[in-house]
Amino acid sequence: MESVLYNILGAVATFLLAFVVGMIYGGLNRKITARVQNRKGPPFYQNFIDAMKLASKRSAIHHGIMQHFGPAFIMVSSVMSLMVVPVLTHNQWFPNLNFHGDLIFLLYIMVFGPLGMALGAGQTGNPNSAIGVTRGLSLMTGFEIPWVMALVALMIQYHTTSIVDLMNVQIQSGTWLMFSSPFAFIAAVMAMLGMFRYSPFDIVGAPAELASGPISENGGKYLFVMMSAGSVFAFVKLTLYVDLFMGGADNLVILLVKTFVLYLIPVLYSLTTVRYRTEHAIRWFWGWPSFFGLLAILQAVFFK
Amino acid sequence: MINDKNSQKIVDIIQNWARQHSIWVLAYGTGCGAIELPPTMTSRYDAERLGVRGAATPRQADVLLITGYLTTKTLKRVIRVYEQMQDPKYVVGFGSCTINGGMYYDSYNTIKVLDKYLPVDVYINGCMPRPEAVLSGFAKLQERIAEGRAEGAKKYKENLEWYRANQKKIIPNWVMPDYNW
Amino acid sequence: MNPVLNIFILFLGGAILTYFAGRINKVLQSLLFLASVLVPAFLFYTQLSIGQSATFSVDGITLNWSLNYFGWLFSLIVLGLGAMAAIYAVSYMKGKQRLGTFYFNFILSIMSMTGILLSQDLISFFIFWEIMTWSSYLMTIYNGNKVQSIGIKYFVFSAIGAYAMLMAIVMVHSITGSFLIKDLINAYPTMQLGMQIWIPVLLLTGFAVKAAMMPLHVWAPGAYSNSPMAYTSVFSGALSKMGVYGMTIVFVTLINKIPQGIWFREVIAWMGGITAVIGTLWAIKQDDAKKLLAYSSVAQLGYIITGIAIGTELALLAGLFLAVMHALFKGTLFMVVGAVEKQTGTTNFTEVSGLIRKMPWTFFAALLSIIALAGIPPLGGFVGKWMLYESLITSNHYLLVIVIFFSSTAAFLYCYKFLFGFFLGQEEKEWSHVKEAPAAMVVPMVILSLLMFVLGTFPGILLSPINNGLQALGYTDSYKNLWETSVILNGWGNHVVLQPILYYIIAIFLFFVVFLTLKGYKNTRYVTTKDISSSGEIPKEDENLTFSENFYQPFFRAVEPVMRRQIDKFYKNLGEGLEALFEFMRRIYTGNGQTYAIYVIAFVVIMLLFGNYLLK
Amino acid sequence: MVGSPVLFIAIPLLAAFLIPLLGMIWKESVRIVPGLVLAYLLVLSVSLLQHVLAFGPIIEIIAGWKPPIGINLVFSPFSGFLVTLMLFLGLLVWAYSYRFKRNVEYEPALKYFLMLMMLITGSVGMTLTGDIFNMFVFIEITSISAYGLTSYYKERNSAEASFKYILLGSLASTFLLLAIMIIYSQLGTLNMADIATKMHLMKPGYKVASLIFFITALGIEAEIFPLNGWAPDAYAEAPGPVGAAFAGIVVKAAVYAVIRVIYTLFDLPGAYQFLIVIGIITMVIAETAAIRQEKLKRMLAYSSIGQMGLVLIAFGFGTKEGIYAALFIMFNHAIIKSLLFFSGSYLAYNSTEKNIADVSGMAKHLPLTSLLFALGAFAIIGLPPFAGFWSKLAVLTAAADSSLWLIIALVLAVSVVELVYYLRVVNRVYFFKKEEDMEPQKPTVNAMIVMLILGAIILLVGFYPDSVTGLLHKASSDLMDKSQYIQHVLSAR
Amino acid sequence: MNESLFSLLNYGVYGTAVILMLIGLYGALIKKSLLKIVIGLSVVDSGLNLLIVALGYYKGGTAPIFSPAYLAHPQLMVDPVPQALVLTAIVIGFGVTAVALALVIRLYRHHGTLNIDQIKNLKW
Repeated sequence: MESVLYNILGAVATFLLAFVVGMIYGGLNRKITARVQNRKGPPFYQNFIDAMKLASKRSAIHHGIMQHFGPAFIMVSSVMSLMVVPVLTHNQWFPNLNFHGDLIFLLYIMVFGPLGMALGAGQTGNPNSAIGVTRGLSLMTGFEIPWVMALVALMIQYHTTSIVDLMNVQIQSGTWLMFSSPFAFIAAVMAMLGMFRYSPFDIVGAPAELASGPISENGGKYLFVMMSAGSVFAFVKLTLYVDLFMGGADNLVILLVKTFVLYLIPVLYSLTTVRYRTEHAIRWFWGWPSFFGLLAILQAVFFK
Repeated sequence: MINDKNSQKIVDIIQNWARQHSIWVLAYGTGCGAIELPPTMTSRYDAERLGVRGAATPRQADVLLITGYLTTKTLKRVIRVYEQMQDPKYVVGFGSCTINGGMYYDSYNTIKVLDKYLPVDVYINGCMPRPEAVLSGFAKLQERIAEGRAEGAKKYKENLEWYRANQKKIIPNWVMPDYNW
Repeated sequence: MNPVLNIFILFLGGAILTYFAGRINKVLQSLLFLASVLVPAFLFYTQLSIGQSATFSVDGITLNWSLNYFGWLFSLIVLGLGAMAAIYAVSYMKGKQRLGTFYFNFILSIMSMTGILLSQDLISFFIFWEIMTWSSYLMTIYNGNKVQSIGIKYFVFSAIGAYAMLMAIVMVHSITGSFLIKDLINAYPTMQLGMQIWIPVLLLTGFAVKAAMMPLHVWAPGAYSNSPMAYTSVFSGALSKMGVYGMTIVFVTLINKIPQGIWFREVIAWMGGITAVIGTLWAIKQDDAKKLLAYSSVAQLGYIITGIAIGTELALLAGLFLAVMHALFKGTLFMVVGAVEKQTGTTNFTEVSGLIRKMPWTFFAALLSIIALAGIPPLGGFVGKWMLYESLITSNHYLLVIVIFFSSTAAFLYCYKFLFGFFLGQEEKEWSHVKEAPAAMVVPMVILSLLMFVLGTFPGILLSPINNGLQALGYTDSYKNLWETSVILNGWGNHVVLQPILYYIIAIFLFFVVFLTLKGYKNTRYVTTKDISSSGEIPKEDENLTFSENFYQPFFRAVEPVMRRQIDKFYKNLGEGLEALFEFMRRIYTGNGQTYAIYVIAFVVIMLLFGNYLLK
Repeated sequence: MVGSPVLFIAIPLLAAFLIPLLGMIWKESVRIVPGLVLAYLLVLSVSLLQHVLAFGPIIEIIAGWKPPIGINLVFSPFSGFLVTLMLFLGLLVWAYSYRFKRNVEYEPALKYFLMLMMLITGSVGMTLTGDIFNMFVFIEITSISAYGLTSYYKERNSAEASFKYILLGSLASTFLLLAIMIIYSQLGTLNMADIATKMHLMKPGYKVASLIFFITALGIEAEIFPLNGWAPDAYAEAPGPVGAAFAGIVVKAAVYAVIRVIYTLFDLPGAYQFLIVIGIITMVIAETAAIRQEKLKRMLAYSSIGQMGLVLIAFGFGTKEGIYAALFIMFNHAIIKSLLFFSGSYLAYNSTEKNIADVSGMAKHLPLTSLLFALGAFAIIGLPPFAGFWSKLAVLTAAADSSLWLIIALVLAVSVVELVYYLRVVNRVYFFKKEEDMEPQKPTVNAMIVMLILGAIILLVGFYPDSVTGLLHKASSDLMDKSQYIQHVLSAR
Repeated sequence: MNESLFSLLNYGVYGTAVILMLIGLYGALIKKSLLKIVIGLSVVDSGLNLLIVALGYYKGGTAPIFSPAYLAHPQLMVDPVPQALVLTAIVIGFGVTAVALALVIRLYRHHGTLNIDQIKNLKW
């Protein structure tokens, strides 16, 4: 019983960590963007203020039950994937529900959230939301291919579908997978660009075209939940990449350094590019990233 | 605990602080004043450092920024947008036209005094107001929010009939759906 | 009398009685229909024990029926789904024409599928197979729409498959001198190579048609969408599984026994993968819910075929698990479409929208089935897909796993389209009169969708029958070996397994959902879907704002080169070419009597010239 | 002994000539008497068949001249089975055509039933006779009555069909006479059994030539491919029941003659392969020609030809299983095709052109007839659990036992074609809109009973094929056993 | 009678029969008129009948009846069977020709022509 209690406490702690880190990263993103654009930019904690403001909105409207469930779904999805991804190696404070085959589980649970949000967006009846959702789902078919190729390459190279096993591999061999499976890493990072949906892949939100797309009818608390879930999710993705390719982290500092370095990739890339059309984005992912994914698989098959 | 008067006060202070520093603006930019917004947002003046940021839809916006004159045609849209926003919400009248009609003071088809139709929290004077003036207007609004005085929405609700009557005078064929907030 | 025969007689008698009862009273007819589906199903599970057999001798052939674990496994699909669909059908078909035909064919389909599962010899297998074919054909054309194109196409493909099977059957008979499946299995490893290849090829052709495998799938979309939905849920859910059933038997008992089987397995597995991709892409393109689900069925069957063709223990478990799950969720989804069709009169996404508040229970069933279809935990589809990926990776099908995964990801697109098209989006005034479907339609859907949840959470309930079934086919005890390879498969309480994790997940899920919903409902205000932020513009009441045309246009711009080629067109051209050839050939009969006389004389002359060689 | 085989020829011939006389007394008798005669003959043949199955074939010697000199009739299980089948069908055809066209004059009815009696007599005689010249005579009787029946309707194109039939029929009789004369001039005998014993004496060239003439002559009647130009026209233009009679009676007799000649008279093994080849050609061309037909009866005619091709293929295997399969197909085809002709005639009753388009939407008005038509279509396609399946299975099994894989594939491919055109018609009957000018016509009671009987047989055989297969097995072993046939005939008292 | 002449005559009979048949076939197959076709068919019949009768004839044979010639040389009696057959065949041929002519009349009434190429309502 006690262990369950500890687990739950640990889960709450993990969630809080993810929330805080994700929010700060979001703020840092805005800050970096501003600095690159030669602005002062908002403070790094601006996202907390925004979140608080959104949470303190007095009134809210909904178009139906799915609009309630949509944010809930994406939150659940984020938290579930957070529970599966090991935050730190061998740390009892951050428990995880790791099991054999959790990579595949993760692949599916990570798309559950967007799908749930899409349902919420659909319920609002705003055409912009639906268009955004179709773009998002289409984009997903794009970046999932190199992403899965990278994962499959790892799986077949190390004969496991477990994240913890992959981390153990790195700990035992002393090399990060990003160096021993470079192609997989490249493919995965390229897929990550799409996962974060920053420019040039910000086709879902697309403020100027779609009025922020799926979330266009969500204000106040709904937007708050979505924002928090997005922050948690960003943390989950970064941590997963760190776990898979950069040997995990022993303590929080290393974790933050590694995740931030990784996070810089989509952030900086987004600053240099402008938005693609959806079909171009999809084809982009089926081009070079998939090629690297294929190389990764070939490497895994022939150079074990 | 939350319902307790004193703690409610503390919560109010925190919330107002958050609202003060996170202003998402929905700009209704039909008038010529909209040209002043880009410089306000970009690197020279950088309103984002104050927490001011554009919002895409009324559902997410805090401030309705009415840049310039409203015609009898556009008033309807503005009213609808305003009513779609979520509490607490503020209106900023931007430029002389919203105050007294400005250079259109004798035009037959513009709205002279915005306050008769929507509860304006802050007016920004000028024709056009420079970005500095805009920033100062936002600062004023933030001040009012922090003090808890920016309650235009409450005023609108209380005096709805008066506002409606004024609005209906301008808009002869009133087909707006009724909102029951 | 033998319970096996009893069941057949009850089915058959019930079918005939039901057909004629319509003359007397519609209610009586419906009751008879329900009785003649449910009573034999009840008898099947109470009176029949494993190994019970019956024989019937006809025309020098002994028809042999017996129940084994493998058949029992599929009987869950057939009779379970059949019973649910029957309850649904009574309400669905209320007020329609030609009820007798519908009920008759429905019962016959269920009977023939049960018969297939019980058959232990090839002839009775074939007989029931054909009864299944024509009863489903009659259902396909039941509506009377496009009978000449869709109906005939379905029947022609079915016939090609069935005749291929028949050819294999007579081949087997000429070699072993017996029609028993047992004898075929025993004799197969010692046959000569040609026969070893031809017999499975022909049998697989037969099964592949029913299982809608890639080059032979073109009948499926039309046939599925043209049948009454109450039947399509059985059609897609159970009837296509007969192909899977046969394929499993062929793979496990025949192909795995010969070294050349590896080629079969690879080819069929890849065909399954391609089927999945093609089915998915075309499903995304459809604007009609029936067509969408039909193509989706094709795609899902692709996964199942891949799993079975791979043939490792895990893959077989995955394939069969997916088969059961597919029966559940696709059965439910077709019922959902039926309910929508019944209530609104159309199934086109571009016409219907925003039904969620009017048909909440239907939406609930649809949502759960879609989640299961998409393979999202904690519903059943995930377990199957998980096993499939695991097995593909462990059996070194690296590219195939990418293909399957792509189709599975793309499946989200049509999943969303289905939910959005019917239930979400603008609530149009046109559909303001729509009400929830009758209880008799809703209850089966909800029961099935809850079953999906149960099976997804406790997959062990289903996996042990599957394991028993595979053992009945002579497979090694895959279940036990799987303890080591994975933990997701366990039943209650054994090992440290997925269940606690799932409880955890469900707990989180419920926490957030309940919390947010309760909190939300207190403080939020409902507004209509007309009240959306549309740049201040006020949509009119009769203005249709729903976005449903060209739903995935960007996606199709991206995949356009793949979609340009259509197998359907190839078959159409082939058929037209053949008919043109036949048209040319019948010009032999010129209509001139003298020409015929000249034919006769020419025949005589030629025969006289060459008769010595021909007749000697 | 219940009766003598000679009654099968004597009574109907007598009846045929008595009908006009009786008609002078009571006009209705021209319609009733044939039925009574056929019923009696059917009872007779059934009882004889039972006797034959128990005690061996009956050889009837006419006028005391013993074989090989005299004319003899052979009522063996094989021929007896066919005779019973023909008489049964004849009775059904009679019952069906009783008042088929309402309010017909006395004169046409008289002709119709008279010629029908002659047709049945000729066919039965062809089957029973043990003498090749006698066979010629019966063929001519059959043909002439068939010409007459074909041209029965004055207002249609029936004369054209009949003329084509005559043109080919005369050629057939010429070639048959030639064949007979070659054999006679070589062997000096006309008795089949006698010819069979002496066949090895004949010179190969004459042997082949006579077989070719036989095949040509009988092939014209049996609708073998290049010789069957008359068939579609005649089927299409003759009255509906007559089409059934052609398919069920005349062609069966002709096929019997072909088979008897090849199996018993000659000892040329190449003839079997020839049968297979010609059967395949016939089947393929006929079935493919049927798919694009616009006219219902023409389509049925081509289908009939195709089935005959299948029968020839099955006979060509030369094994007992092959003969069994062929007989089974003949039986099924007789039953099913009759049902199709019967029900199809009523579906397109008021259409002079008998276009397939004319049967559209008839199911609403003639539900039972349409159902029976659909049943027939399903049965002839070979769908279980109807009768056609078992015969198809039998022929395929027989082919497989002879390792003729290509033929199996071909037969099955042709079956798909067959399926397409039958289903098109059935779909049309059930789901299309009725043509404006088509008046549905309710079948008479007797016609309905006939169709129901046929439908019941289809179902009975489908569910329980043992009801006929025992008989078929005996008949097929009878045909296989050539020496026993010779011995039986030549040792007749 | 002269031996050689007789054998010549004998072959001549066969030849005549064959030629008759060929002429008939020519008429039936090439000529377009229905009447000529019918005539051709009966010419074929005649040729065939002649052939059959000739087959049964012996040199110096007598009629197969109880005539004085038969009583004198019973072994010279010609084979009666072909003659019987020919009788039957003639009768049948007569019947067929009659039916055919009747049909020709009907065809002419129906189509207004006797050209077989134009009587093609039933085809394919």
